[in-house]
Amino acid sequence: MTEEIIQRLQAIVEAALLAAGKPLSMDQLVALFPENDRPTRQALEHALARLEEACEGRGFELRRVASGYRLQVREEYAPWVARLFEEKPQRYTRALLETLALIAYRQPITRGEIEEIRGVTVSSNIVRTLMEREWVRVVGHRDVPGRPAMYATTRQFLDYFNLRSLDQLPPLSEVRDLEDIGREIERNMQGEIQFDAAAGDAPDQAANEPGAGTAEPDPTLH
Amino acid sequence: MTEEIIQRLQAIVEAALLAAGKPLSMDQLVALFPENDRPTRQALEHALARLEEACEGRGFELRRVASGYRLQVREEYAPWVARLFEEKPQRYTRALLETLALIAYRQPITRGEIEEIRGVTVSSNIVRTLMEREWVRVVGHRDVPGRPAMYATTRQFLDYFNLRSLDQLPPLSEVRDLEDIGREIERNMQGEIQFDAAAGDAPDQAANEPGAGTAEPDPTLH
Amino acid sequence: MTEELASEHSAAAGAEPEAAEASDAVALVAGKPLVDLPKDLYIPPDALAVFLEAFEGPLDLLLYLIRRQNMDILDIDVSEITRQYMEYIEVVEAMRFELAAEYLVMAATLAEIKSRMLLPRQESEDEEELDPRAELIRRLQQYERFKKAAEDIDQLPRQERDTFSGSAALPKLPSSQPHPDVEMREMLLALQGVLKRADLFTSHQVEREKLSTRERMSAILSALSGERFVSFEALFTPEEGRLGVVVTFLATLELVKEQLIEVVQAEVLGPIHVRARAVD
Repeated sequence: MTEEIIQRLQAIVEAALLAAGKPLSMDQLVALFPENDRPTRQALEHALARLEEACEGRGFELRRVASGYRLQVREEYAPWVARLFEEKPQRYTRALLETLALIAYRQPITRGEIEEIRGVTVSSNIVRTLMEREWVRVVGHRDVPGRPAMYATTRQFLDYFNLRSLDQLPPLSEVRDLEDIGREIERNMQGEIQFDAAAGDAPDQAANEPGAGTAEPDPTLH
Repeated sequence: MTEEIIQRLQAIVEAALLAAGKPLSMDQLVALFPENDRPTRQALEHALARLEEACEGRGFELRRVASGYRLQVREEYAPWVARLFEEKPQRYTRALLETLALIAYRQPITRGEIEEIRGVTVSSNIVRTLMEREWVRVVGHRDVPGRPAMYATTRQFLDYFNLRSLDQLPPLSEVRDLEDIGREIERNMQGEIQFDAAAGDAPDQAANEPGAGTAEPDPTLH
Repeated sequence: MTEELASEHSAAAGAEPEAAEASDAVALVAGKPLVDLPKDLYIPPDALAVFLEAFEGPLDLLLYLIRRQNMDILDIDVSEITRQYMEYIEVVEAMRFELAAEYLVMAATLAEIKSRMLLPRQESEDEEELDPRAELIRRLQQYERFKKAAEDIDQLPRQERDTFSGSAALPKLPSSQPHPDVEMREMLLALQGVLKRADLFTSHQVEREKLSTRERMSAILSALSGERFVSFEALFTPEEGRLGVVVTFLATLELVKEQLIEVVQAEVLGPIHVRARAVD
């Protein structure tokens, strides 16, 4: 059998296995060829062995399984491949978003305090989800019976929402007017960008300054 | 970028394309990697180019189609691979292909416009088949009485026919406009007349040719 | 072996009697290609049905007739083509086959063109008088190019016939739960809901409070969580500037007010220490 023929058999077998996307038995592989031009099983096995070698260092490999031969994505690439099949993440519940917002605006706050405002129980699930996402952390415990944990938002929370500090969230009084929320946020961010541009190269310190987002110190504060 | 990293990217891309079994866009390829460890598009393109080379001499090849990159069986092995499938590949009638061609080259186009050019009614069956195959979709309605639907081709159409964009469709043959046609006819007739004159015995047909009336009256003819 | 295989395949594919596929043949009758219409245009009835299906309409039939006569599409002999077309129509009608209305419309069009061409040309009235055939030629040309385009598309390598998507089996995949995306607007909408329910808007204090103060309260609390006492000065970061110092001070006062921290001064004018009231 010439090298050329083996090479060709190998490519045909590879093509068929990839087109099938499932195991093919030796009989099925033989049946790819018309009766008057069938390679021997031995020749096919030889081609399969060659194919196996040719898959070294590649994204897939030849596997022999009960029902025949199949090409399979290499296990070492599973972490990347898995991301193809990630289901669309479900949306967070309203309860979770309310809890998150209350922690952001009223931190440090205990679960009991959140429940008091929301008027309903906060499930442990919600708190766990927020902690796992690293948007919320425990910053201490209130000195009352049960010593409940006090929650606050994290740096990651600010990063996720592209905030430099919590001050960039609209004040509660403005949350009232739904229509304005979007515009307000946009304006704040716009201001930020302009501020950044103006600041030029004095970034880190300004960035850490909690009040940086507000251009003028609020006189009512002092 | 080290050789090792490129090699790894190439294998990951290959693994993902084979796991997907359909085209993946550059965005989808980028999204295989976690945010904090994303290769640049450039690096991915480099890996794809390497993958393309690495498929030489094998049963499959890397093809770029409208929806992205796809690993597919090389055409030369289709005869063997086709034997895997009991059913013969579907054939499409001329009526369907002509309708598809008109939509592809003339989109957006209404059914009435297709009928005008083809000179026959377009059966609803054909339109339904094209829509079910997702080769064609309604992209709007023409602002004329009856508000007929306007059809256009889809990315799936391009993918199916191994095209990256509509530009890659075989070019339409030229059509000369009416004036051109008129001039052409005249020129042809002129040539014919001269030919006839040279030949000596002008055949009756030329004289009877109805088109002769529109040419410049030729004194030699009458 | 390739050639053999390939030809066997195309032979197998071609065996399917489908009139539309025949390239040179006008039609396939009982599996045999009908290459040309008999000269006298007599068509056996069973062939006629196939013949009818072989054409995609009057334009297609005209193109066929033109090509059979080796005519240039730009130089059609309308009389001859009309004669042949009419004969065809007559045969079909004589056989009582249903004829699509488009064929009759075309017959009328041809007759009209023919008659116009027989009329003597108006001497130099409008010099731009169009050839009566022009519109027909335009339509024929237009149809022919899309007929050709359809053939070209049919020749493109396509999935399931000339190529197949490659896929491989999956290894065991790790399961990962992706995080949902949240827009700030969503969170604020949720907050608005709570506020409405809780009627917090009435609280003057809440409205005025700077969020940076609350943020700083959290920061101070978490700084105090580890040790028992921290010196008061350590809470401040002079690099933050005046505004930062003010925020820290306000946060400390608020923490004291909420009884979250305690402030201790061992002696008058001595160092001030703070600690969380409840340490982990």
